[in-house]
Amino acid sequence: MKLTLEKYLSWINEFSQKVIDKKDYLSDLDSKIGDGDHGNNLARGVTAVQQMLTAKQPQDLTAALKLTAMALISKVGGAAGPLYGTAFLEMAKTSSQTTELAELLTAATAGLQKRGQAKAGDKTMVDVWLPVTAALKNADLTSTVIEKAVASTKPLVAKRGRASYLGERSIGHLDPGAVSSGYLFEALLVAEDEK
Amino acid sequence: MKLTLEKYLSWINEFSQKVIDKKDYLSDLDSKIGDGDHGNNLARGVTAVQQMLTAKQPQDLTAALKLTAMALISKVGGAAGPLYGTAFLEMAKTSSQTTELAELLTAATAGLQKRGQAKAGDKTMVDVWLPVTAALKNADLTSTVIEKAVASTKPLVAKRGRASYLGERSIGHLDPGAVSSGYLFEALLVAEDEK
Amino acid sequence: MKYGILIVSHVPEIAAGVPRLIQQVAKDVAITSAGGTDENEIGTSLEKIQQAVEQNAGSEILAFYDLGSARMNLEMAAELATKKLRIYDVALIEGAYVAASLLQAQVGLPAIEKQLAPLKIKNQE
Amino acid sequence: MKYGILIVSHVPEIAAGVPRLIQQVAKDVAITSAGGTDENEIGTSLEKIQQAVEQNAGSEILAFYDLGSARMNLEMAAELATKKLRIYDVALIEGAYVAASLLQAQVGLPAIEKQLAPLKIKNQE
Ligand SMILES: Nc1ncnc2c1ncn2[C@@H]1O[C@H](COP(=O)(O)OP(=O)(O)O)[C@@H](O)[C@H]1O
Ligand SMILES: Nc1ncnc2c1ncn2[C@@H]1O[C@H](COP(=O)(O)OP(=O)(O)O)[C@@H](O)[C@H]1O
Ligand SMILES: [Mg+2]
Ligand SMILES: [Mg+2]
Ligand SMILES: [Mg+2]
Ligand SMILES: [Mg+2]
Repeated sequence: MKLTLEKYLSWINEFSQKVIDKKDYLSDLDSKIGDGDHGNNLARGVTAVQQMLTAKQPQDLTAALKLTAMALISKVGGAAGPLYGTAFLEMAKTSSQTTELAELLTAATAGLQKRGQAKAGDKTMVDVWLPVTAALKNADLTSTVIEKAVASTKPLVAKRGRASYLGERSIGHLDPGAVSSGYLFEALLVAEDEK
Repeated sequence: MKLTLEKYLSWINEFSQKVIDKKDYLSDLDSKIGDGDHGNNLARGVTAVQQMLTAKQPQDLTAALKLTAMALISKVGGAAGPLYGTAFLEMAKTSSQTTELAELLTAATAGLQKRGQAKAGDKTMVDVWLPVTAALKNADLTSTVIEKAVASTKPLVAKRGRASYLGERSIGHLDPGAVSSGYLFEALLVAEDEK
Repeated sequence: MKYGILIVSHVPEIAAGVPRLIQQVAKDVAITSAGGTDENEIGTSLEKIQQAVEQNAGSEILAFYDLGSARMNLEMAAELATKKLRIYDVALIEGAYVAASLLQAQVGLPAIEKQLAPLKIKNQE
Repeated sequence: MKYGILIVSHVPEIAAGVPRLIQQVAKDVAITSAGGTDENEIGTSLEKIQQAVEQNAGSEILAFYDLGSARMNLEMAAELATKKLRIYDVALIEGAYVAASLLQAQVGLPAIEKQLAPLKIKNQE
């Protein structure tokens, strides 16, 4: 699947709406194994994204991705800022060579992992980005793939981020960043369906 | 030598005067290998001691030593507070059994070492208290003993207190707490001479 | 509440800031602090420490400090207090953060101390 | 001046307090800090970090931080900055204290890093 500016805008709008709707839930998840701000952080971020996109009216995909990255980096305030920000920035960079979504997400996930040093199974958003990217490569990304990836974080012991301080006590809780990343990719499926 | 209330008061007054006179010098020494406040800290301490002794007019040695300790503990603000404070507190405790100065100082030095965990050669005030106590036991405390002890800290590498962060760079500087302790024992010699 | 956390710093701002950081991940943990001298200069005050011990709702106190002279005043406070004080020679911010988040998660003291052990960077002989 | 020190904390008060503590033992060392989000909530701000890098009189920056997400923002700042940033995964207060006092004593970077090594308590794999 190729990503177009139009498709990207409906994707990011869908995601923004979802984050704002689920703000309290995301922060509640974060209060179990973190500092309880993930929903507020991301909501602040996507609100800034919306403002930027409306104000700047980017004319191509690369510009839109870059604006998204900048807004997230400067407004989120928590780990999710540099992480999501780096992911979108890598997509922006790659989008000048290819608009193949699987390629964009491969670059994004690599950037995410470089930024946060998390591996598969560390109970972070990476545990959603990795299988989603793999599924996209095989052109079989479905809601089930996403749900399974998000749910997979529940039994894990956190090895990165604030939750890692809890060691074993992080077991039995969903990772908030994995849940918000799940929303991101569900939004992608919705945007695809709209085509 | 037995310590009397009278002798103690002239000792502590002599010391207080000396500290106030040498305040800037002590802080200068501390600024070389520490945070530059030792003179100010101790001056604040001995001023409080003077006020306490004047206000409370202690009627025995134990009470006078205890007041001194309390004033130093509550007013110095730096490491010298709990250190000198503990030393005087141990002298106060011991003075209810004996007023033999060598015994008082043995208890004081032990308290100092318990509080600060410094050994001989760690470049702290302990390097003055230990040889002075030993000399007093042999009844041969002289200015030379004191001067030698103070000077001995110059070539040492600090192992305790703020100066210890400087490692080798602490070499070549007198330890400020050793210098102020030198003043304490010089003051003792002066007070003894007055008898 | 059994355990409370006490932060002792040479600087009033640090003593104000560390509780802000750790209370966020430990809403139900008693946290008090003492910073600076009586005149709010850089240093520590036995009296401020004693007040912070008393005001802490915990009946046993896990204490964290920045520099060695704060430790000495903490020890004096421990000797004078009726509550038990446990003084940890660990990185101040990072150690207090670990202790606070684990207390909040109702982890027991032995497990907390195990997790604090690698953060010990002070008072080594 | 070659080296400056940068303190990055999630809390504005900590970012204000640590420089107070270390400037006292390092009168001549350039020290700047960034703390909290743009709204002074708990978190970090890339913009504040970038400002603190620019305002620092050092041409090369030794950076210290409290929690992992501060490190990530520091890395982004490092990638965007013209100055070289060296990020140390050591105890924030204690590490910055060591670096500041050794810089003041004109100790070279290799010796400083050697003394920082035992204070490394973060980002271990
Ligand atoms: N080092 C890391 N690598 C990958 N993801 C991480 C890392 N640290 C944190 N995260 C993700 O960030 C989420 C928390 O985001 P957020 O609450 O905004 O940040 P903070 O922990 O700074 O408050 C976690 O649930 C996790 O998915
Ligand atoms: N652990 C210790 N044991 C013995 N003496 C110490 C110790 N730490 C510091 N000192 C003494 O205290 C002196 C510094 O006192 P001061 O400047 O008042 O304290 P601070 O270092 O807190 O500013 C040092 O010169 C040294 O003699
Ligand atoms: Mg969070
Ligand atoms: Mg946060
Ligand atoms: Mg000093
Ligand atoms: Mg001091």
